[in-house]
Amino acid sequence: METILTYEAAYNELAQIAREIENESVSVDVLAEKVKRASELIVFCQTKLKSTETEVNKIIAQMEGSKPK
Amino acid sequence: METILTYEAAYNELAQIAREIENESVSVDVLAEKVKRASELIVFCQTKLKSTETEVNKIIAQMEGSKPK
Amino acid sequence: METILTYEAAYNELAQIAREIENESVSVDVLAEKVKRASELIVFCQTKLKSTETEVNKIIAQMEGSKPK
Amino acid sequence: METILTYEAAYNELAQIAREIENESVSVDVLAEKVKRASELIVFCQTKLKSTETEVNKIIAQMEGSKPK
Amino acid sequence: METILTYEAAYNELAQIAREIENESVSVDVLAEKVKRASELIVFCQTKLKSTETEVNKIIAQMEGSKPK
Amino acid sequence: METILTYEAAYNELAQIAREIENESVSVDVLAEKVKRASELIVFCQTKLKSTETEVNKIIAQMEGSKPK
Amino acid sequence: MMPDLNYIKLSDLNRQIEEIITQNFGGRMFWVVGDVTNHTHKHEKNYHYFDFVEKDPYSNGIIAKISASAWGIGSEKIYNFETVTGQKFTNNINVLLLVSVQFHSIYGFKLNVIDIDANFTLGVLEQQRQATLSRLVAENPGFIQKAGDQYYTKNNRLNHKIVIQRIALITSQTSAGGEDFRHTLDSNPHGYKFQIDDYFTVVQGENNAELLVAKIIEVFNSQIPYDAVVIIRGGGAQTDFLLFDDYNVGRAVARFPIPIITGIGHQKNETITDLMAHSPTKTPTKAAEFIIAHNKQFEENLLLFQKNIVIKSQQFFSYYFQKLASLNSLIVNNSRNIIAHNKDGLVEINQITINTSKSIIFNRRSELTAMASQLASKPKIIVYNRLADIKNIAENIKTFNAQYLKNQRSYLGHYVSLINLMSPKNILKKGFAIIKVNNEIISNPDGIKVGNEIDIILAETQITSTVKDKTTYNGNDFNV
Repeated sequence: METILTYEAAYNELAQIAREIENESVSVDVLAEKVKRASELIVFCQTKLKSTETEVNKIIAQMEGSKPK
Repeated sequence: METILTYEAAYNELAQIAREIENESVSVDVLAEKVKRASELIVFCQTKLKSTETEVNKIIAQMEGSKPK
Repeated sequence: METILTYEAAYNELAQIAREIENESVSVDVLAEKVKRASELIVFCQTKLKSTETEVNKIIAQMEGSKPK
Repeated sequence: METILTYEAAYNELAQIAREIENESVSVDVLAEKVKRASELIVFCQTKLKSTETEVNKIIAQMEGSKPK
Repeated sequence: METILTYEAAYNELAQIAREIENESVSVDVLAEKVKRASELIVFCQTKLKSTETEVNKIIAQMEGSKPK
Repeated sequence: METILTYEAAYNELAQIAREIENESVSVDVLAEKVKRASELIVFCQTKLKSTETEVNKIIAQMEGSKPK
Repeated sequence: MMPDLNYIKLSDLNRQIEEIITQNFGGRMFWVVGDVTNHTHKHEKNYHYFDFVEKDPYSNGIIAKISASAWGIGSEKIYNFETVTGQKFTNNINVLLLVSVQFHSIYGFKLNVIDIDANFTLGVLEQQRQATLSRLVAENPGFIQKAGDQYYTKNNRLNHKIVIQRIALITSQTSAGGEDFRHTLDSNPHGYKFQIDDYFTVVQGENNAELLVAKIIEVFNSQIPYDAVVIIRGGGAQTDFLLFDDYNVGRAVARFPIPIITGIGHQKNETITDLMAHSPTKTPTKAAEFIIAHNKQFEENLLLFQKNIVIKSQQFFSYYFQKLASLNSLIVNNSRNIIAHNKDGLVEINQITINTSKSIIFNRRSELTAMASQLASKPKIIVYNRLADIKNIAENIKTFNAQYLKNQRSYLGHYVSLINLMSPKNILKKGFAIIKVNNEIISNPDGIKVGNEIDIILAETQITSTVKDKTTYNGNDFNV
């Protein structure tokens, strides 16, 4: 279950987005999308940190549904 | 027209027009037309930036609002 | 005549006449004719320039009016 | 005679006569005749100049009148 | 005789006679005759010159009279 | 005899006699004869010279009299 | 109360014990070898209290134990020992002590330290510990290496998961340490949730090493992807930790594939287990705090990303708005420049056309005027010169005539002189005479003979005479 989105994967993706925004290599066209994704990843990690396994599973199920890929 | 235009493309076209006008390589015959196009592109870019900003601010507000403290 | 004349072409012809007159390489026999042509071209260019200026100023005014601050 | 004479041609002939007289290479037998011709040419050139001037001044007056400031 | 005589020819003949007398290449037998001829030529040349002068002066006077100033 | 004699011929004959007398190849008897001839020639030449001078002076006087000043 | 029983008071017994001890040990001192455990040092009084023990060299089991203390001279000796050897007087050192035996009615038996042999530096415990460590390194090169004072094991070379949330806890069921650990985790102020699986075992008594190893293996066999394994042992005497110096425990910890965090609960020593584990901490609470801090670090990184993204996004917009604005003003200004330049250009061309046209006409007129005045003056000069020429020639003719006639006259004059000179009339005037014979002028005397009649003609006179004589005359009188 965590294999789909681990803390590590979330962290790396987040770091990548932060770097891109930092480097101004994100175009205006996708900025909102990138920030949205970052926000989801942060919320995911924080929620997961502070939730029991059951709660986490629920969140992941929701996120998987809405994740843009 | 703007529907299929990206910010990136609009900005590049705008920068190209600005360069041409700066180099005075635009003839008086087409100057008005170029300025008109530039004006449209600026409006487009501003609108796009504004909407992106609003969207991003909304995401950020949500992010900060939902931040567990 | 002016209908198919571009500002560019008119200006170039004008500059050519001005050069000839400046070099005094215009004979008295055609001087009046050249000055007449120059006068027509100047009027044409001024008119064209004026209309371009008006148009450009209108666009710029609109641009500044609609500028989001 | 003057109708088909250009200023340029008249001036050149005049200059030629003036040169000959200056060099005293004109015989006394034709001196009067040459001076007569020169006199006619001078009158022709002056007339032509005068008319050109009038015409040019008229055009210039129009030009200055219409000059945008 | 003088009607077909040019100033130029008269002057040359006169100069020739003067030279001959100077060189003493004229015999005493024809001296009087030569001097007579010289006298006639002098009168001819002077007359011709005088008339040319009058004519030239007239032309010049006309020219200056009509000169636009 | 003198009527057909020219100054030129007389002078030449005189010169011839003078040369002969100077050469002293002339006998006293011939000498007397030659001297007699020479005397006649001299008188002729002097007369001719005188008359020519008179004539020439007359022409010159006329020339100067009629000279336009 | 059992009044008829023969008893004595404890104080009497203690006095008798004291008498015997004093009799046997009073004033005597002994050099004794043993290990120090449970050592405490009261700094303010400079008292050392500890248990002096002897261990079986093979089993590591304790075979003798007595309380001991040092103060006064003894403490000074210990201080000297520490200074000389650089070895702190502490647990697990094997020492040679000079002691006296004391018995106190209240405090009981005790050894009083009088001196310590500084040459006997390392305790046997430490020797054993070192031996165990050496053996671990020697026998398990695949997952234990030593570099300097550091031990590198498979376990401590692992990276912690970025978040430690699922934990296998190895502890004793009754351990206060386990409770401390759990409590600390559960009451973390950040709201982090943990999932802790208990693996109970006996974590004291050095003979229970095999049980601990079995638990570690059980964790491995569970196949559960734990983020970390925590080994906790709280409370108890120092001797209770010998279990964690066990070879097999150290080996199992060193090779374990999940990072092991220890919180063995001692303050003064580091066990072999600690050395082999990933993250040794001093206490169960510290172990829990370590995990919380680790997760907190992660969350802080997340918040840092968030902060950077927020700040950068805002900068991003102001930067882009600025870029747009600068393009905008560039276009506006330069458009105006283009128009202004063209206007200037037209004005300039206009000026050139106006001024230069006029100057062309002016120049042409000046040329014409110059030529006209040249024409007005030059012909007069020509005529004047010609007239002068003519006059000159006339003068010449007059002059040459006069000269000519004068010359002719002078040529004639020359001949007049010559003829006069040669005229016979003039010759006779000079005294010469002409001889005539038969009325013929004779210049040759051969024809004249003596007796002939001759006429002598002089300048003014004629004489007729007869020849009387005839001689030759040399004529030398007139030679010049």
